[in-house]
Amino acid sequence: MTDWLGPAEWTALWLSLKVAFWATLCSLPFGFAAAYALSRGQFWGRQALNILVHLPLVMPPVVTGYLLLLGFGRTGPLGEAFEALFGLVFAFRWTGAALAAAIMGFPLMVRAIRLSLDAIDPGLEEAASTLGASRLRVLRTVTLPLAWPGLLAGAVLGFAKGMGEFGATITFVSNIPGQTQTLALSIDTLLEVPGGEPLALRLALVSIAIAAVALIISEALASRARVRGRG
Amino acid sequence: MTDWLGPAEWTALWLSLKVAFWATLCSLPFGFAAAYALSRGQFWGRQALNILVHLPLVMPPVVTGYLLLLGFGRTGPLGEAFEALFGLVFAFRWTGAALAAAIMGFPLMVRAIRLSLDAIDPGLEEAASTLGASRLRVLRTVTLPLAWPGLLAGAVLGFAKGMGEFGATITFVSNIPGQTQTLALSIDTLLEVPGGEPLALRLALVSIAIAAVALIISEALASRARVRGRG
Amino acid sequence: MLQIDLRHSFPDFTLEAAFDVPAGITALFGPSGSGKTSIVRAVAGLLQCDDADVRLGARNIGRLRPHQRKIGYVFQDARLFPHMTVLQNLRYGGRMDEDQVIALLGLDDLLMRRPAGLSGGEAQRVALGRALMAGPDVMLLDEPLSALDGPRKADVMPYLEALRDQSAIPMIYVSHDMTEVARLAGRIVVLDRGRVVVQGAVEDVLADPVAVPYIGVQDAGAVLTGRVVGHADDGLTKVETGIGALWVPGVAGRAGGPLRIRIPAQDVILSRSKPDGLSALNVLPVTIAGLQEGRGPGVMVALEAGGARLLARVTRRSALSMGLAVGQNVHAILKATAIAPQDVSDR
Amino acid sequence: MLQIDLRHSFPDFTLEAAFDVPAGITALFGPSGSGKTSIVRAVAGLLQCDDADVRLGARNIGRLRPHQRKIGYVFQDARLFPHMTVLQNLRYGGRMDEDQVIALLGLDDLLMRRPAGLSGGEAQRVALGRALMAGPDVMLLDEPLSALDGPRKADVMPYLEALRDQSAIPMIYVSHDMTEVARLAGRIVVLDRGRVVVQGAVEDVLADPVAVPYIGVQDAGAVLTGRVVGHADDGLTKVETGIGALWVPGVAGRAGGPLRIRIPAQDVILSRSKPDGLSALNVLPVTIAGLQEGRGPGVMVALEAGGARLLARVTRRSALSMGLAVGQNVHAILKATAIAPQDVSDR
Amino acid sequence: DDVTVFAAASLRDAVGEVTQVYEAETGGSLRPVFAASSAVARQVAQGAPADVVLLADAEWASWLAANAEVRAGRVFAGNALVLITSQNGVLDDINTLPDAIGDGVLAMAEVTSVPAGRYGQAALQALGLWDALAPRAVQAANVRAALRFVERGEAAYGIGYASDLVALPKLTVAYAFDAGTHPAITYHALTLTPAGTAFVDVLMSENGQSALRTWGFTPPPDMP
Ligand SMILES: Nc1ncnc2c1ncn2[C@@H]1O[C@H](COP(=O)(O)OP(=O)(O)OP(=O)(O)O)[C@@H](O)[C@H]1O
Ligand SMILES: Nc1ncnc2c1ncn2[C@@H]1O[C@H](COP(=O)(O)OP(=O)(O)OP(=O)(O)O)[C@@H](O)[C@H]1O
Ligand code: MOO
Ligand SMILES: [Mg+2]
Ligand SMILES: [Mg+2]
Repeated sequence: MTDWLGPAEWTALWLSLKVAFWATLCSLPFGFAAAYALSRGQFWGRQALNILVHLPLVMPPVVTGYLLLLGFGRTGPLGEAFEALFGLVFAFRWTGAALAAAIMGFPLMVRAIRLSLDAIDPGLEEAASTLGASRLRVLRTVTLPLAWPGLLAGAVLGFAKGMGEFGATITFVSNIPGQTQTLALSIDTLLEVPGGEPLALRLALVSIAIAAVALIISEALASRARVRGRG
Repeated sequence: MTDWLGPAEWTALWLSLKVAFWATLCSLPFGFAAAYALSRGQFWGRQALNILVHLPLVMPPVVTGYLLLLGFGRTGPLGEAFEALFGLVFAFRWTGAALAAAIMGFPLMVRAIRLSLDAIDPGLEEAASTLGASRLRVLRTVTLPLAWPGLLAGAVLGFAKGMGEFGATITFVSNIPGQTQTLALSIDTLLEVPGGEPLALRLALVSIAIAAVALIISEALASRARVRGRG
Repeated sequence: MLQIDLRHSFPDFTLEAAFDVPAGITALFGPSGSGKTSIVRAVAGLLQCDDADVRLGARNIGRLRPHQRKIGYVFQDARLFPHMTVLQNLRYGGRMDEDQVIALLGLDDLLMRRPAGLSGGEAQRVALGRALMAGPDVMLLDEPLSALDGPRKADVMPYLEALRDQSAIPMIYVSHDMTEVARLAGRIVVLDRGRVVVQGAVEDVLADPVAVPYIGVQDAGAVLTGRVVGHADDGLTKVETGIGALWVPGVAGRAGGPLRIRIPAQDVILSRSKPDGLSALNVLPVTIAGLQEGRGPGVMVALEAGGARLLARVTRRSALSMGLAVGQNVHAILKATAIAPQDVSDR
Repeated sequence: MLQIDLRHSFPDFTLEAAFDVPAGITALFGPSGSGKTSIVRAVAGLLQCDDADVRLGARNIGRLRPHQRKIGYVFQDARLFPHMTVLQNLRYGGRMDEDQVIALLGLDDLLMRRPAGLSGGEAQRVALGRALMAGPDVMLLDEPLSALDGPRKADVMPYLEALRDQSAIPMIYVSHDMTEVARLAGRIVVLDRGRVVVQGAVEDVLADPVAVPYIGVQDAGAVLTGRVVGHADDGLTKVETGIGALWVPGVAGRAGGPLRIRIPAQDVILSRSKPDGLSALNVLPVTIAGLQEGRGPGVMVALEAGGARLLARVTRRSALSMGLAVGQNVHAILKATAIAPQDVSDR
Repeated sequence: DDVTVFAAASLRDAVGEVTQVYEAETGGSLRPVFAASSAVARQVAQGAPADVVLLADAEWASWLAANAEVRAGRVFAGNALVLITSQNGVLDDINTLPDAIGDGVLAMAEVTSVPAGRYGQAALQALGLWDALAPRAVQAANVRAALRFVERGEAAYGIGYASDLVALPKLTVAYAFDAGTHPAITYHALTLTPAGTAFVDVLMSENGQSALRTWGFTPPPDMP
């Protein structure tokens, strides 16, 4: 197995996992918030938010990457703000790859969570509020756990997208080995050079195996939740 | 407005709409079938289907495009079969762009439909069967209409992805003006030349406007369905 | 005629029941968890039994798919299709006797409404109509009224009676409510822990002191069949029953028509001598056919006259002080107003 | 003391109701669609009224958010949180008197179960416990028993009585079932089309022939309060009421303890002379205080003795033949066994 | 102390070999980063941590020179433009190309954005063949993708670099375009830091240039 992939590929694999994991984890709260606002909110600008959330899906990934570069690059306004406030740099770091993956997976995640939220019986939220739970507590203790199937589906989609994201990532943070060169980027560059296909397909198989494991785990969690919910 | 975009861009816009529309329309039945099998089926290989459906999300788009080329190219086995059986050629045609868009949007569509299917009360399907409806009729008259929110969400995601798809499309059917050069490909090409940014962003705005219209229509349809369902 | 013979094991429950359902309504009665719904689901094909023999006339439908069984099933929750109008729901299974069913169930004003806008009683009537319009060979009704409160229940009941009187197919009616059972059913099958413990004609089972433990002291009471003699001006109807003539609160039946009256055991007062100057209109001479002590302070007294039976529940103290004994002649006193309209039905 | 004054317009319904709810249970009674649920939702803050003045002691809670109102709400459907165990559900709003509530409602064996595995009656008891453990200042119960069938209803009822007897907060109890109302409530507010039409103590309203049209002929009947004199060996209990001593089927109350008995009007027989040799144990001399004819074949007779009131429903024919008139002395006959246990409660 | 080289993806194999040379000669270590020329140029302009940038395109080279603090720039290699085929053998007369393609297609890189596509279009225009071939041209995202169409038999002919054939033994040259028919094919090294200078020195050295030759590149026009 160690022979099967070179050290650079092992590094890329590890990096992909890290990027997809953090992208999923960090975007889940925002994904939930956006889905909640879209499902429950009646505020003006709901449509605007809806459109904003879907943008990364509609635009070619390179455009998203380009806009990320303009906004979150070292000299971009948001990039400077994050560096000044949190000491967090995205440009040409794995954090930037995670940001790109998170943004690209965001519409998928929000849709999935929203379908679950729309299916929750509002009567349960009413019941919680009569029991003295503030809106925030209702959200945390009733809405959130009941949206679990959607959160799980959203996380799987986000993670899978994180494993596969290429266009926005390479445009935003380039293809730096050990730093931003994820499996998807390795695969893609291999396909750009003559004779790179065999290794590229081997790496693709590795991605698929990882995604398969994630899917199987998520299905098991979801069916356990269903069984528990029933009795 | 006619000055704002050149004739090549108008062509690309029209082509994008055609590609995204047909990709969505033709993949919906398959998306529903896959979602139904995943939601209801207990067959062996359910996990395998699940993984297969998610593949286009996990792999870099170029890999998907490459595999499409291998399978559906003029000399690929599926490409030859389709040409022989239906006279349908994908290689270097807009039909191939639509195929690529459909495949890339498939996982998004299936997830959305499946969440809706999982939420349907099986009691209604039982009731229909006691009324003499065969499994197929139950599917058509009860399951399908009740999965409407998911179908709508799936269609929107598929359409949006169709508008934005780049990597698999260019790898499979390349960039032929008037034939396979969608908005996303035009935008990408423009970003590859120094100074192409202004026109690229103008085209991106057009994509966004179209997606916004699609979103607003789908939200209106969904909320009408909800109101009807309530009374 | 529907012949049922089922055997099925759940992890901690075993169903083993065989009984026949002739044309008309057969009630399935029994405590919660005794297997009523399981039987009905098995007959409909929704529960795959380990061993199921379900014969409808000459056909064995026990292995068919649900949609091939021609069975009308009314669920406890109406299960209307939310995306269709009432009319579309009604027509889903077929358009058999469409106009009659709509008239029978009083659905005219609802046809264009959506299920979400219906009250519980309306929804249940639509579900009934939907099952009927499919033209089933058997009807299965699983607590069709139990989600409705009193007034709404009273709305639906006449439709069920009309249905029973106008169709000639076997129907199984699951209920916890003896008033419903006595009013609607001709036969009753009592279940306990997955097995049939008593079955027979409603008149026989309900008047049988032996069946009382399964049916419950409060629900015990004979069912009398009779014939309308005539209606008086003051709103009372005279009914000739096996046990004697009774005055009951006015009912719709035409003179000569059949009628059933349930007389709850606890509403019957016994008197040794013929009482006088009472507000109770019905005083019947009867003979004591049996006495059965229960666990509580009551004694169940089986009464007989003209071949018909009546049950009375009296306190043990009264039984002692009156010296009640089998063979004794006494008078049974029944208030006309205590015979609730829902305990009288015109068949 | 809870003081309610609400005004709200729906597209085709207007609510305009003001009434007070003292400590103890106040029943909200009225036909379907009369606004009961709307009132309860408004008090809980779930319905934003056009104009809502809800005072709880000195606090005006009418403009607070629902979670700030300290209100316990038991919904018709239990609305348990499906992702929590019973214990987690119970503790959701607080842990006030945890052990007592669990014991009171008999929840010990359920604590680790999930709501999906509970029967309807169990679920409703958990919902009740959950509301109680939040330590509310007011309880709102919206048809808490109507989804349950008879036997399951009987399971939950004693818990509600115990609750009423052991806490001193105002409670609103919505129900269509007069048996429940008479057994549980001290006061009753009758609604019709969004307005209060009758209100008062349950004893007064139910014994008032004027209220009969709103309550329904079948549900009419006086509520007597009395005191347990003692229990006899044969399972009967002697109760001293304003109208005289009554024998009722054995109840749990200790000697000297208070008791309420509902006597449905249709279960009372009148006799001009004192009857003899009857199986009915309770024969009470009473005076006719009023006569009211209804639309059907019945006449409602108000009876009085020792300052207490009773209602009897007799046929018009009997009223004529007996020559019933106001001021006349007659005997009221009540069967001990006809007094259903659910109509007797120890308070 | 790593030296970071941002390079066009088409240089991957060659730069890999130069890296070995560099590490052997200087003892330092080198980190190559490959992406499309456009992405490389933009990222470096946005502050990507590059010591040297290797671009396959004169236009992006001059754009970057104008948009970043470039210390020095020079051409380090050239290439030859060729017509490539997998089965059709040598084409004696380039004017028969339209007939040879027939109703098949000619695979190229994108003619507006990818240098190889631009050179190919210029060469065909110079030969007077572009108008006839434009409708048959399919434009891939890069040279490698164009040649994949040829490899798979999807396209009868493709236009690419001589260097591409080194790793693709199944493909053969059908015709070599004259260098005069298109702008000079030049590869540009832009130095951003002193550390980068050392790499460019190695790149221009005898060993560096021979590594580039191994992978099919020609010496820069100003070198013999
Ligand atoms: N799918 C199942 N899996 C396991 N046990 C089951 C299943 N369905 C029913 N049972 C068991 O079978 C028994 C009978 O259930 P059933 O629903 O038939 O009762 P019932 O008589 O209809 O009760 P109720 O009056 O409460 O409706 C119950 O003890 C239940 O636990
Ligand atoms: N959200 C609403 N929008 C419009 N009308 C409403 C709304 N909620 C209640 N109503 C109307 O208010 C009236 C009273 O309804 P409510 O639910 O309070 O009745 P109820 O007395 O609780 O009836 P039930 O006994 O059937 O529960 C009904 O006519 C109903 O149509
Ligand atoms: O075409 Mo994509 O969707 O690069 O990631
Ligand atoms: Mg059942
Ligand atoms: Mg209500």
